[in-house]
Amino acid sequence: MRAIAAIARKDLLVELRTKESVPAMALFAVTTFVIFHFGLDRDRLEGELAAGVLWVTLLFAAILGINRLFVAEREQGGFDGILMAPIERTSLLIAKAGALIVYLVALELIALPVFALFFIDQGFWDAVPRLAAVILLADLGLAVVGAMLASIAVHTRARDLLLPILLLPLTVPVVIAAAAATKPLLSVPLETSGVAKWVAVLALYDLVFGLLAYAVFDFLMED
Amino acid sequence: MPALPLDEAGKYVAGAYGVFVTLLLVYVSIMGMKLQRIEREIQELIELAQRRLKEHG
Amino acid sequence: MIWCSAFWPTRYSTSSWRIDLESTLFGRGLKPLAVATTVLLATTLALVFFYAPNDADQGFIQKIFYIHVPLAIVALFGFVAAGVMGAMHLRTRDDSWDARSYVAIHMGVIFGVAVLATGAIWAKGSWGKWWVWDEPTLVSFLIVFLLYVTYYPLRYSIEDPQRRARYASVFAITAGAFVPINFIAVRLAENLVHPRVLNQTAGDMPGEMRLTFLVALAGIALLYVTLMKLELTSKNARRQLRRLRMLLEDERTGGAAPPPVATVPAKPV
Amino acid sequence: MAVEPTVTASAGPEHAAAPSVDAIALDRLVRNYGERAALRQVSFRVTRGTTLAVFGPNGAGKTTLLRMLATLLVPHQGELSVFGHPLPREAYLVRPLVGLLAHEPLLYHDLSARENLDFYARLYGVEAAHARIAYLLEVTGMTARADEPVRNLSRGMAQRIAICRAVLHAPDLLLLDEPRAHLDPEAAAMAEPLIGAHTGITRVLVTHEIEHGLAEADQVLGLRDGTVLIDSPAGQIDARQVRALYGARS
Repeated sequence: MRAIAAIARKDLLVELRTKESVPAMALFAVTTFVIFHFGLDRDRLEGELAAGVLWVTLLFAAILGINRLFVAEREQGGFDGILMAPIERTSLLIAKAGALIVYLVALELIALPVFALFFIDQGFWDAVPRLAAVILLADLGLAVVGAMLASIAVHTRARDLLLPILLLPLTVPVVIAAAAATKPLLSVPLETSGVAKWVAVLALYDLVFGLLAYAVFDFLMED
Repeated sequence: MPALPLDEAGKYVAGAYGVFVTLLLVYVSIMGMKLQRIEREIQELIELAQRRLKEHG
Repeated sequence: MIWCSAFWPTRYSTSSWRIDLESTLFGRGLKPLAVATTVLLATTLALVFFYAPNDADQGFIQKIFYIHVPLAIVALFGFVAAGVMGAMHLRTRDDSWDARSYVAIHMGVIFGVAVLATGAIWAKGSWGKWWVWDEPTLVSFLIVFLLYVTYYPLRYSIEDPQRRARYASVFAITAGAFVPINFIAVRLAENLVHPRVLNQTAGDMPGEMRLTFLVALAGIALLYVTLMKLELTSKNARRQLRRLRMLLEDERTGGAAPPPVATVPAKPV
Repeated sequence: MAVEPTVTASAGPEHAAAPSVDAIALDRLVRNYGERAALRQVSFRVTRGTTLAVFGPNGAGKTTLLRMLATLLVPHQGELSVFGHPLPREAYLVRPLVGLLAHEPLLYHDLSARENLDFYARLYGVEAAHARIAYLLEVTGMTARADEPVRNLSRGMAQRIAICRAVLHAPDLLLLDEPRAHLDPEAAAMAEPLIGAHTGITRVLVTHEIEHGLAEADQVLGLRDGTVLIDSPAGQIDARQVRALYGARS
């Protein structure tokens, strides 16, 4: 536990100081919303279209953060320093996934209001409580798979290319479930039918890939 | 969509099985080329071995 | 999983992949397997075109079913099997498991190309367009295919051979776990009921059709195993040659046997 | 001069195993990189409290050897044990006892020296970290620059912080990869009490400065192409024999 806190604290400190990931992700998301506005030529979105635009944007913005996750460890020798320490190596995975969740939540705190401002007429704020649950579960899935794939990609030559093509197919179920769960919440009038089914799918995804990442992470760090 | 008349449907079925067979043949030809490369490499190694024998023989 | 034992090399030694020049031969059981495959596939073709009745509403076009669905099932089982082999490689550190996992995925991707091609042709024939989104198994197969295609760039972008084998195994395991989850998610997302023909695999097919289908499935499965064994034999042969070349070229040893190269399987954890 | 605060690393057991056990024991150790062998059948022993100097041309396997002792690389064949703990099985018992000073300082450029040391102190579970860090910074003369990002420090200063990091958790085995590189004489003198010969800690010193290495060493190891060519007490070896290691291929 001590190691997880130490590594996560270090990551958040570096992020606060360099402001490398979250601002870039937020800017990317807002610009993408504008592009969607012109691409779809729509001033207002609801239901599945709104859910689709939201989740595609969040997914691609998340990739920016995931790409940067292990770069400091790789380029400044952090890997050796951490792998030499008397700690459970999976704490590195948990710390990085935790840091990634913090980045994603920070991104969503900026992107969601902008999304509502751009596309949603009214009724957005009473959808927020359920929406927050869906978003957190989706973030957990993205964080677990993202952290694992980032630790793989960072050891390869073409890591900025490899990570997206590995991550996108793997997170298709997250996008399907998250969008399908968000669709009723963003439809006018607000519905809640079917949300539970998709929350269950998200939870299943998080559980399976969380356990799997935990089990294989030692093999990824071993040299 | 009503069932296609036999000759037209036949085209598609033939196409599907044709694709399967062609893929199989492409794979066999690739394996054939690999086999050729293996033979050539064995040839080179035999010469190398003979040279090595002369030096150390 | 019948094919797992079939392609186990007949003289399996735990250090089968350790290259001390008397390593395992993969090709031993190849000939009987190849014969069995050709016989089965020939019978399948005969059954499909002369024995199985035409489908009631799809008509003759439905004959593609006997090639498309078995290919898909075998490819998917191959992918999941590759995940098991990857796990075996991580556990035993024996490189031959990594080679099997690689070849299993390689074959799965090739079969995947055939699945998508025959699926598209069938879609064009019976629904008028080359790609249909409301066909859940085809859509989820495409996603699985897109994932497994990234196996090659992943494998070729890692230099250190030991690390490459480990990361490839982790990919195989992760992707193997992904296959069922992906099918669940896509199946739930497609509210359209599965078209009648494809859910006939659930067994309410008339007797002749089911027999033909089962023979076709066995034939394609055996084809997969045979091609995999062929690929493993050729890979092993090329690896032996590389070792032989190193041995001959290394003037320091001048032909004396250098230390074995491959990794020692650590005590299983 | 600041007094060195006593250090207890909560993570490690009551320091190393019984004193009689060898600090390092290698038996026909092999480490491959693909088809090429980086270390071929390397065997030697190092007794506790002594200093082993490792000489050899580039690519001889010196750094590979250090990284294996630091539990960063796993042996492919043969036996390796540190303080009686076989690696990699008991790596978690060895890690609190080992400090590595590598070519890279292993410091995060965006954090300050103090923040870096604080991070490693948390990782190693060093108690009274602040006092320990303050003492180390003062000994290496870096207190003044301790709160600037490491990015702004010169390579020599970063090396001093790296030395603090390597000895932060009071290791029983110090792995030093050309420790005096980038250090000016004054800094080298400052580092002496931390990583010098008389600290009594078992040390593995990789260096190309033959005279300096021989002077500090109790035992000498000569490596070339991954094989041991010299393994003898320092007294019985002179600089000429060591220099022969670097000659053209015999």
